[in-house]
Amino acid sequence: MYLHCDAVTKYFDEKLIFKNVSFEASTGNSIAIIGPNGSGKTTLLRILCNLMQPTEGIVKYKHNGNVLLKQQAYRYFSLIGPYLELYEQLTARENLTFFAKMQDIPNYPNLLTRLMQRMNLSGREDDPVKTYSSGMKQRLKYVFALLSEPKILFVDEPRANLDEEGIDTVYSILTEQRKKGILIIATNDSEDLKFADYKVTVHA
Amino acid sequence: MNPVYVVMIINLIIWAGIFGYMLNLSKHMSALRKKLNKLSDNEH
Amino acid sequence: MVKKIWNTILFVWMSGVIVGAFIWATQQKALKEYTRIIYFHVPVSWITVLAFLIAAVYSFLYLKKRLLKYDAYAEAANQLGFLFAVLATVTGSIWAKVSWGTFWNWDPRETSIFILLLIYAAYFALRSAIEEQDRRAILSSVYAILAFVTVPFFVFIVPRIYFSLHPDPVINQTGEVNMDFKQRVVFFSSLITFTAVFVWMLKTKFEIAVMRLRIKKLEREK
Amino acid sequence: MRKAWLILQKDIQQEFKTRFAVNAILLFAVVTLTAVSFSIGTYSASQEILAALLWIILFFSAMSGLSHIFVREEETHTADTLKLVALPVNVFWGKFFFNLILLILVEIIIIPLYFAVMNFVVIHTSFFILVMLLGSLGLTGGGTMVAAIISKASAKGALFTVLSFPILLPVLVSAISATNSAVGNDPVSLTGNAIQTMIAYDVVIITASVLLFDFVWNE
Repeated sequence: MYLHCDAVTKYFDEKLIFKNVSFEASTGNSIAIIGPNGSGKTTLLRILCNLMQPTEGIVKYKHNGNVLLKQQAYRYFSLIGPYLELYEQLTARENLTFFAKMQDIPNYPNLLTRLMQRMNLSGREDDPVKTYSSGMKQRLKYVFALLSEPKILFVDEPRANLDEEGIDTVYSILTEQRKKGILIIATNDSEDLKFADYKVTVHA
Repeated sequence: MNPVYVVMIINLIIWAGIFGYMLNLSKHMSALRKKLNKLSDNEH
Repeated sequence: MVKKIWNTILFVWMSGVIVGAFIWATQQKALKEYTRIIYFHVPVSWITVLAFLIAAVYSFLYLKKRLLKYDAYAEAANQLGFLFAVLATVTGSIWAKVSWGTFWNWDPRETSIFILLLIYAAYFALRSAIEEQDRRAILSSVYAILAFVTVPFFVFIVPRIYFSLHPDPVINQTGEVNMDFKQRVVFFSSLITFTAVFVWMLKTKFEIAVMRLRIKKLEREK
Repeated sequence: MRKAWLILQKDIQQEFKTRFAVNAILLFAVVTLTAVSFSIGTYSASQEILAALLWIILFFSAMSGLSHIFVREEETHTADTLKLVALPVNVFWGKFFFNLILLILVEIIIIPLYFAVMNFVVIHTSFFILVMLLGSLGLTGGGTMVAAIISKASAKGALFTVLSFPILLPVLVSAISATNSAVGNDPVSLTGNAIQTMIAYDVVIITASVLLFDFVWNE
């Protein structure tokens, strides 16, 4: 797996968010996107995930040497971020079953149980997401993201809303992801930066 | 009312509409041109 | 210089059409003096449709090429279209009052122009409700195209369902046969004049749009 | 298409928990029906007027409920999550069928009520059902697409009706004239035309929506 971000520039109308952000990453790499608040870390992540168009520049994905089209690329990555919510009225199981089926994940019930256990959420599968605390929601987002066993994992603020124990689990996940795929985190936390091979700074 | 006046009124409305609009446009345009000149002057 | 010559020609031509319409052209028996309205009212209505078409084309181009310029062009065409639609509606309404007795009676063509007015108004309402310009450009382009594909249906339904009071069928029952030579000359020259005036206005609007975009670009480079 | 079915299932599941859209659209339909019924009162309106009123009630009910499906995704910030797992075309079909089911459900409840309260008599029943079906397809097709557009704008509610009306007018007008034939008011020749127009409209609006949806969803 290979990700190439070439001279990406984003404007919101006349306001420059960032200019000429370039980097590349292949399996085994991890990258931290850093920058002060409001510098556009989240915007960059959204552009990398095809959720938003850059004003200039391109984002390219390659798998086994082939360039992936937009409609293929989304199978290979997952995103965890504060703006990415699950369906509040549905239970965790309903949510995850829906997403698993949408992504054609074989054998998802097993995977689901395992991930729920790992994120310390077992027993809460059949509660609606709206009854979860914010920390639990964050952990549930990890379950959602890992369900598709992504080649690239994008994480916006890995530690958001988590307690000590949660952070430990998340760190172990990040370590694993870094070994078997590409890990990209947006953060300002020096602790998180340990997971990064190198840093990309965004600023206007 | 004499029909020819009706026709004239209609004609007048059309041309007044078009010219009024164009007048407004040209005013707008000169304002923009001024602004553009000022901006490109600042460049150098 | 070339522009000045063109403007002079256009002006002379325009005056010629007006004079021709009032003095030279013969009157239709059924319509008497009101024949003359056709030379002004019909071209204005035609331009309403033309502007709508141009706007749809530029909207399509925007979605293809993603250049903000095209979106600005589509907006400009729609603004002019709205102006001409208002002119056509007002003049048509006066005509309707003096010849049929009411300002408005949902005659097929009145219905069509009214729908175009609605679409134009909806288009601007949509634009004003979206802040970010890329998003505004995409959504309003999609809306313009969506409206464009539904408009032809009125050509089929409306005339079949409602009875028309409009004199065009009276004049054009078998094509343009019922217009005599003088009328035809004036009518088509007028059509050409109005189209030329429209093109000129559109070009000016485009120029303004390009200038606006350049100002924005310069401002953001600072 | 299987994915579209999954999205439809998900939306129905979600709808079952809150019943927001169903309640909104159904209550709206009942309220308008009551208002119409009261205002006509003991006067007997002609079947022609009743046919038009029926479609006006259905149109405004649709306007009150059909946008919910996209507005909800945007407002709960789940649209991005859905974008990460689904192709636009599947999203469109899922939402389209949800709205279609919603509208038909409302029709099943409102139309018998309308017959009962308004003294509305349909002579050609199967023809009437065909008209309702074609009309609903058109309303849903255009309505779903406009809903997708307005879910990304501000002042969503007011905008939805304003934007939908000119686009839905052809199908509305043909549906009214076809319903007129169904109550035995119009010569048969007119019937064919209205039905043809509706079929053509449904095909065109749904095709255009499928082609354009990509731009709106992944804007």
